Amino acid sequence: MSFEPTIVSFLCNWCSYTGADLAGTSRIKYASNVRIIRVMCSGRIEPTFVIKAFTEGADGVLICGCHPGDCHYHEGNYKCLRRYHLLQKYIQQLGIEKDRLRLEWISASEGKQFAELIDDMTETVRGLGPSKVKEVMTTYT
Amino acid sequence: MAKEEKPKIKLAVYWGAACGGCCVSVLDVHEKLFDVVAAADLVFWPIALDIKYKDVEAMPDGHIDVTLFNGAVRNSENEHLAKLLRQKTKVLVAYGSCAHMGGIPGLANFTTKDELFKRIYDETESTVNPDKIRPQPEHEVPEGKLKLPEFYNDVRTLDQVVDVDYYLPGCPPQTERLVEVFMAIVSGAELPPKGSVVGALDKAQCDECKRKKSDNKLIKKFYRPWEIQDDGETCFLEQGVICMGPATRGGCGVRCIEGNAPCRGCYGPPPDVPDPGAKMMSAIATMIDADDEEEIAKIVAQIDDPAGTFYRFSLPGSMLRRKLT
Amino acid sequence: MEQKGLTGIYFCDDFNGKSDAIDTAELMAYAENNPDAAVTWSPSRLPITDPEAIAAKIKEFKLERMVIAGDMPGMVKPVFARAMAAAGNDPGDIILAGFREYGAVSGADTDRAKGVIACALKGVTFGMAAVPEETDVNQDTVIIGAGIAGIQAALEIADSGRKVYLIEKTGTIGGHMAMFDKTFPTLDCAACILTPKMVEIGQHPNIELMSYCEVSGVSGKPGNFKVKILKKARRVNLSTCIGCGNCAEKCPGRAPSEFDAGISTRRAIYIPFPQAVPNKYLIDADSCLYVKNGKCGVCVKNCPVENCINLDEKDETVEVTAGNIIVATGFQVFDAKKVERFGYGQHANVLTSLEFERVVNAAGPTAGEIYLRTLDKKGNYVFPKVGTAPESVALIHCVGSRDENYHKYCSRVCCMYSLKLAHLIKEKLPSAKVSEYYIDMRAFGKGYEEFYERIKSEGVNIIQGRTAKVEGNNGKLLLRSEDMIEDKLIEEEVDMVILAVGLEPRQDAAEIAKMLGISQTEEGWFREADSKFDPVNTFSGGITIAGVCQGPKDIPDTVAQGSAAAARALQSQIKGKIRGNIKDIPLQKIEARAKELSTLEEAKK
Amino acid sequence: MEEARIGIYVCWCGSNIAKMVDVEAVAEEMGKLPNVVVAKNYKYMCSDPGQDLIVSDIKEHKLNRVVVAACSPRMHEMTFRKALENAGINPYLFEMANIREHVSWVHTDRDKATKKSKSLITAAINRVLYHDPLDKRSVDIDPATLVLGGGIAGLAAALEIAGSGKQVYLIERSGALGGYAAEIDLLAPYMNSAAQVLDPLIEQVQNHKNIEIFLESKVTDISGYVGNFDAKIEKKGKEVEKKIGNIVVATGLKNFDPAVIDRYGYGKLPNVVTAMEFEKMLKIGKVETKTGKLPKNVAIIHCVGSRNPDYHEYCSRICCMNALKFANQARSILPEANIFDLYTDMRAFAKGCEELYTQTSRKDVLFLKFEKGDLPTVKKAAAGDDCDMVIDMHEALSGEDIEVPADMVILMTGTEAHDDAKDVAHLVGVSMCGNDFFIEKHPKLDPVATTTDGVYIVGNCVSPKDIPDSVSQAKAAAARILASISQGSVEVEVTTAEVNEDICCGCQTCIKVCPYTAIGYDEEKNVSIVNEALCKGCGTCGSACPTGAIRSKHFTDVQILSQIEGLMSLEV
Amino acid sequence: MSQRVDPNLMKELESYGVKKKDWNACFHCGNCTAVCPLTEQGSMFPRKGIRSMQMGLKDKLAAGVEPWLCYYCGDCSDTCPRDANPGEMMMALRRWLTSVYDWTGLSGKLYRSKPLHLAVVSFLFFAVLAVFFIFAKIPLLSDPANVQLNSFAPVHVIELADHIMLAVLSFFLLSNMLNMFIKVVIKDKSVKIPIHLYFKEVWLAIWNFFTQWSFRKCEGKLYWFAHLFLMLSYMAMFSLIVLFLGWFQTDTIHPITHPQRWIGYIITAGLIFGSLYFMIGRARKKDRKFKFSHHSDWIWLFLLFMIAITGILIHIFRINGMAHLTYYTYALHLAFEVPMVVTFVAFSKWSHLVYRPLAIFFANLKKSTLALQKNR
Repeated sequence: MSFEPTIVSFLCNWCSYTGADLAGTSRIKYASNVRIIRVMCSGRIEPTFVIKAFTEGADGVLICGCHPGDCHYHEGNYKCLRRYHLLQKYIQQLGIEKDRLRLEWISASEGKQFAELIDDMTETVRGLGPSKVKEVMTTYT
Repeated sequence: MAKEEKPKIKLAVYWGAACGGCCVSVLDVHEKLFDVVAAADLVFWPIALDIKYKDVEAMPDGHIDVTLFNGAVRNSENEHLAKLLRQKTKVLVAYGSCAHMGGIPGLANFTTKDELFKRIYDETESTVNPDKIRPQPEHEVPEGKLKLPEFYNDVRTLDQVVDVDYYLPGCPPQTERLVEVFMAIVSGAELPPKGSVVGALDKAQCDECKRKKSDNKLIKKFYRPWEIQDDGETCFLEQGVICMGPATRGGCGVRCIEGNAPCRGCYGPPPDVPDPGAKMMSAIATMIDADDEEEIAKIVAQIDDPAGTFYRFSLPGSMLRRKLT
Repeated sequence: MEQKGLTGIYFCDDFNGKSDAIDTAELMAYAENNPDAAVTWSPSRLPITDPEAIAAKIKEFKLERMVIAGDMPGMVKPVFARAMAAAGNDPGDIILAGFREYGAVSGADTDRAKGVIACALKGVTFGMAAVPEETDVNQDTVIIGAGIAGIQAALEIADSGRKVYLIEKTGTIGGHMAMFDKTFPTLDCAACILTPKMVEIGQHPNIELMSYCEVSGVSGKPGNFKVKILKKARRVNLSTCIGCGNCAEKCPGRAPSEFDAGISTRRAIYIPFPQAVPNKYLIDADSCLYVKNGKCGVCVKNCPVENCINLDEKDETVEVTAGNIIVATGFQVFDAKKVERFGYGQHANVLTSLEFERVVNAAGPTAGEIYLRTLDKKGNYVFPKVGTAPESVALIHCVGSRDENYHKYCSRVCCMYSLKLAHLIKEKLPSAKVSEYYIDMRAFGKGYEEFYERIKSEGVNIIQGRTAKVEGNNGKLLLRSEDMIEDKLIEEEVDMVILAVGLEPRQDAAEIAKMLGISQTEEGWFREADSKFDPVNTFSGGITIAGVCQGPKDIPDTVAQGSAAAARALQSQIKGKIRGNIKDIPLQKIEARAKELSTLEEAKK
Repeated sequence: MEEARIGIYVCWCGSNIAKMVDVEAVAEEMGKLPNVVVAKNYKYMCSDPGQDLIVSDIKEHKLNRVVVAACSPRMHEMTFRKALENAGINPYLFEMANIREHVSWVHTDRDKATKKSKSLITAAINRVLYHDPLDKRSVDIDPATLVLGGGIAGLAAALEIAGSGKQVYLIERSGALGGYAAEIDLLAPYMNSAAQVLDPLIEQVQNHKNIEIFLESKVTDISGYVGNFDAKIEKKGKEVEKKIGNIVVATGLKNFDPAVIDRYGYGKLPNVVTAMEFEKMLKIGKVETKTGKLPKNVAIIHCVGSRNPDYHEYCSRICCMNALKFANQARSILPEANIFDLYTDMRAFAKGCEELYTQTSRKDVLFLKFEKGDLPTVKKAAAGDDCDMVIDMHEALSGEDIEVPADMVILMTGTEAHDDAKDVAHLVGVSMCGNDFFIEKHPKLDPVATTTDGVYIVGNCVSPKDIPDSVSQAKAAAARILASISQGSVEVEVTTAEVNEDICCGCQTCIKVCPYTAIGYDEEKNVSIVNEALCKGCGTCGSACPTGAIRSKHFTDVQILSQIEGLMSLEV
Repeated sequence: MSQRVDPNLMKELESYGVKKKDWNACFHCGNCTAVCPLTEQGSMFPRKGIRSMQMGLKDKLAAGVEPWLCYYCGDCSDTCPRDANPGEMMMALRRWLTSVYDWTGLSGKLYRSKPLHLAVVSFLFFAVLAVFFIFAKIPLLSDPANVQLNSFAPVHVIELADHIMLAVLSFFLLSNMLNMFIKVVIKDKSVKIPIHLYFKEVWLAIWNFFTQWSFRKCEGKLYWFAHLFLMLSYMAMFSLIVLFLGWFQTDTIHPITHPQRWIGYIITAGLIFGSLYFMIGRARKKDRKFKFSHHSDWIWLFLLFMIAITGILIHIFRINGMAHLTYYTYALHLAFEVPMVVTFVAFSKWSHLVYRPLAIFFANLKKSTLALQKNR
């Protein structure tokens, strides 16, 4: 059996979660590897959550927010974008491949794009193989 | 005298993977040492007293009232002593940043034992080791088996090895804080719940910091401290210098900042923060004054070493406690 | 009146000869018999082109005040201003008696026109004199049309704790805005900002959403209307339908999807679009095989809920009472087939802008990919699931607008939405050649001009010159334009042409106007009471109009009007009183009130 | 905290979920988790019997937390919360797992879908453990409203609100009401008399028992929050304090000063006049040159100060129609004159305006187009020429360089924000865009509200607009205010942020992070304070807080972290 | 140097039939130019012409040939969004241009004054009749079988008169053409036409003249046919009368197979068909291009029609030996012919017969020159 990655995904309520719902109501099929967590705004997503997901064994983490300029709260997604860039740099320093963490903008009408994104990310992460984070962090040598 | 009636408590101090500064900080109590000695018997302190490990092993379990364990756990000796002292001690205190979060030695978790050895035993400019000889944990000599402590791949915090009762943070902890804590224990006051951080405040550094602060925390460019003429008055962050103050417990008396150096975070995170550096990373990133992706990337690039910056004293104690290999 | 000096009245328009117009002769006779008018003139007696001659006449009759009466008397006011000044009078003493301004546009309004004259001669404004009586007001509101204007108005009123009946003709609320991909100039996605509002409507305890319903009759008076509502047979039980969609999966009936502007097909039992509110299915009788032939019933078999689908359901009529009615019926787009030379309907890839909105919409039939339309086996135009992207696209402005042959008015939104579409094409197909052909670039709103500049800088070829024709040419489309700025003739071959169709009043606008007793402009838009200071009120008390049904406008302006209409209703509801119909006030009453006001005015001085 | 007793309900949604997810197995397995007291599956959880099931279980099993695994919470979260409320427990002790839109409808492998459902539900259980009961809150609204600006928008807003019997304080800095509309004679496109409509309006306002007018006054300070503002009004040196619930900002615009554009010769050539100056000439019926002659050639130049990056990049929206009005009026008052209209794009977009454009051109008005950025130049005519000035321009529609004779040049000056717009913005707490216009809460769907609740911006202080659009906006703001004051109170967001003052160190990182200015700083305590009346609950501040002192209610760190743990607990 | 805008030109143009409601309606959308099948890169009309009219760019207008390139199909007017009637404006511009080329100023007077034109026509009409009345001798003993037309109007006399008229009118026409050449080509400093191109292009011009090939691009083949047939018939008639009158006007009645007979019939048919087609069109006013008629249009069509009718009558009377009627009709025939030729050929509508091919010739010359320059 091929490796099935687990991807934890943080979605903002107004655009991305709605977009994921639209994929559902439109019955667009995509990989079942994603686990969605809803937050009100991508501005709520902080590095701790992402790190937590990795240490709990996630093979990939996906953050989705409204497109720039579309934020329901005006600018939360920009805050998210800033954190994402710093976080990327940090996780790479610790040897986590950059493709394991992704930030994408998904609008409420982009159900199909969401599905494609999940498929794409699942394949990318599958290609990277299982994440060693949980194992390394819990085993002392 | 009532004081005399009270039995002296038994105190131990141990030095793990650390610089020794913590032990010095204990000595820094100066004349207060007399008060300490008046109240406590030092039963184990390798730096000051000649008491053998065997002596400790010989103590009954729970014999020692308080152990101040400083330094991280780096090798088998540290681990052995941590476990031994735990067994013999009623209240085990992780003393100083290294025992608390891993401290500066913890930065070794960015690399591996093999890489370290390679550098130390092969590559440093002063090294001549053509045979690439490595320290051997065990060596047979006519006198018998010689043992060296085994060097571990990971640097660990004390609580990653044994159960810890209290944490007293700082690099080193402020001596006044130590005295306060010690006196509290001696006086028999009700102790805080197990696992608490003692000798530090719940509030972060900014609470004590006297620099002028405003809400104007928008950063267009990050400066290393030497890149900027500090005005000595304004909040470091507002000048673009990364200061760990807001994400670091107070209690040290904002000594670094008073000395016009930004806080590096040795006192560890405030309560309820699951990961010490992540919060500060989040805060710092939020302050970046740009919405354009490219510009953001450019500003972020000015932070050369985020992990080293935000986890300088706390890498082993953080969620991503070491580099993947 | 003596101390005020003599007043002359000038009739600058002569409506005689136009059918259904006000009888100018009758009005002039009325003025001549009015003791306040010292002299009555018209162009036949005194030409309007010579200010000096008018000045001489003013002097001759020792006039101190002039009333200019007519359809739009302001047009000639300056000539009188000059004449008055030349005659040594104060040009401020010119009073306009504009019939159109007060809604007197046809022979039926002659009495109102007389009222306007009477007030002007007294030196008071019609609006002050013609104040209808106030009556008690029912706290409920009926809103007709649940596009963004209706939604906005409904939420405003419902949020104040009052009941709203929101009546929507189609199966879902959202109107045209729900069909759009992005909105100019901020480019935020329409669904992202609209669907939360729609959900709010669906869940609001004070809003009774009546989708798939039509107003069939209105009676009663301001403050207490009785509104008859036709509940069209939905054939699916709104309260038990769980929106699972099993019914539609096997449904054999097909019809063009209204929501996709006809570029895709839907089943006979359908949900207008995935985010529809209410998110429940309905059966379109025209395409349902059971309704047509009496047999099928596949949907009933597949429905997991018992008795949810009732194929034999009949229309029914209910009646509600309301104190206020807000009309927000919106618009329809111009039928591009009327402009034959653009080849719409003849060439697969000549699309209307509304169709293209659906193409470029991520939730549309192509999932937001821009493909060329092809022919399917049955010879219908279809968008393939996977197809070829156009290499060049041309957008043609002012289709059906600013044209004496179709609609004279400007549709206000086409310039901007065309720029937006150009941007979306460039975004999705960066290498595509995109041209826009326009007459005047009307980028007037906040951030619009900046948006225009941005689109220009994105490499869209923006050409001033209306395209004259589009012809098929070996599968491509050849269009011909004059680039007036570059002074050259453009014969461009493109893969796709998008026609920026204008907005026009809905087909049933006249019917609604008649039912509600409100008037329409020549073009068919609903007429507001005062074009400037009361853009949402009508001459009928308790009835307000909002959004595009009053005239073309963009989303923010529509939203503002939706709220403004709500304000009118709220004001009366909070006060508990509402003004009646202006049109019902008898002339004598207006005359008397004008006299009273002018006496008061005198007394004040 | 009392021991958690959780009820789990897995919905079939007919076959929608059940077809792809083994709901029975899921319910059974979930029932084994700690703290779970009841675990059931049912055909339609959202149906009345489904909800009744939850209610009776809560009562019977003393449940204090509920998880429903069904469709998207966007669909039915409200439904189930209501059910909890009916059963007598706090509606926020509830969590939904979306196993329809995010599982059964999008996946094809039943085993995987079932497994994913389990982890989503486990996550929900983990999360709900840390849910706190939250209460709906509202703040009282003071029924009085402050209207800043006595122009047409301010008047309209004041009348609309006062008309319902509510108190309005109308502040006007000048000595008279009416603003720019009072200086205008006729209004495009229907050429009705401004005064004839405005005067009665002003009279109504002046005589309205519910409107208190402050002329030659200004507001010096505003504090408080929605429903409860305190305003300090300075009237001729005296200060008055008023309590108000809402604020309408209708401070309007000012006209662009064309003297800065050298090429138009304003201030140097006597017969170059601004639109407002020409308006005055029309009003008194004397359209004459400075030497008292009737001009034979009248030229109107559009876009003066607008659509030009050197001055203002934006379009001033109203000048085109004003220019057409002038052309008409000039034709009427000067039947013999040549009238030239120098424009860039004719923006006749509003109702009746294209028609006015047609009508105007029918009156022998010659329209000449110059291109954006290629402006005409006005200069004195040579001695002996039969006109006073000539305008050099490149006429874009003919491609010719031409000169236009003129005896009078009317500059259609654009509009711009008041110099003190910044002060006003600061006073009421609204933001400004680059052009010093105020920023609306949402440019599309909320064009009159601002990010500060209770503060509305209308008319030309938001962006240039004509009278009907200004009036619509004023009334829109009035609607919002009327709705809230007729309720007496306004509900505020439940899931707001809150500051733990024992932790907050006063670093003030959070303050600028908030788009709603909901966070303030208490200097005495050295802590940040969240004004929950303003907070919308986005949670961005919680993430930005470096000390963890800010908690985003219902989206706390611990809730999300344990949700993550739950999500991953079934993974190997 | 920039030109001064002059709105007064419009007043002048209005007297040539431009309607105020047309010229000031145009808001420059460019539709007319783009819809016109005859416009091409470098020769764009009607919009630019209208612009020059509105702005009063007299010199530019006078130097332009575009109005002549238009055959007035009416597409532009039909599709004009402001109902500005660009086609009609082109028509009026052609009238104005005719008067611009005409240095005598007569043309302008005829165009601008219907009474004057009618007066001139009437004067010439009666003058011709008077000449016949005074000088013509009606053969007393007329033989019904042998109508002696050549005795009544001796061929050589008529021919002489023809030649005199030809010389005089040719002088005017040629000088006007030269005037046009100067205005269009010489004064246009932007294009320097190499001499050899004149020879090259002239053939195309002649081809165009006889076929009106470019006209075929316009819609309405019947319109093209009527126009061409009328023109060719007229040209044939013209050459017969001026060059071969001796052959054409014989007292011998040739058999029907004789070319003189059938050529005459074809010509007459062309004239009748053409003038009727246009007259009916103008009377019905249904077609866009016939909606508005200038007095010159009507006078010209009427004269042409009468010439053809009287021509037929002469023939009928002559064959039937009705001598008197033949003579009177002949006089009438000339009385219609002379004013037509005198007022229209050099000074009014009919001069477009030369101006249009010349304009096409000039336009092509410029085009070829530009092409040459570009290639270089």
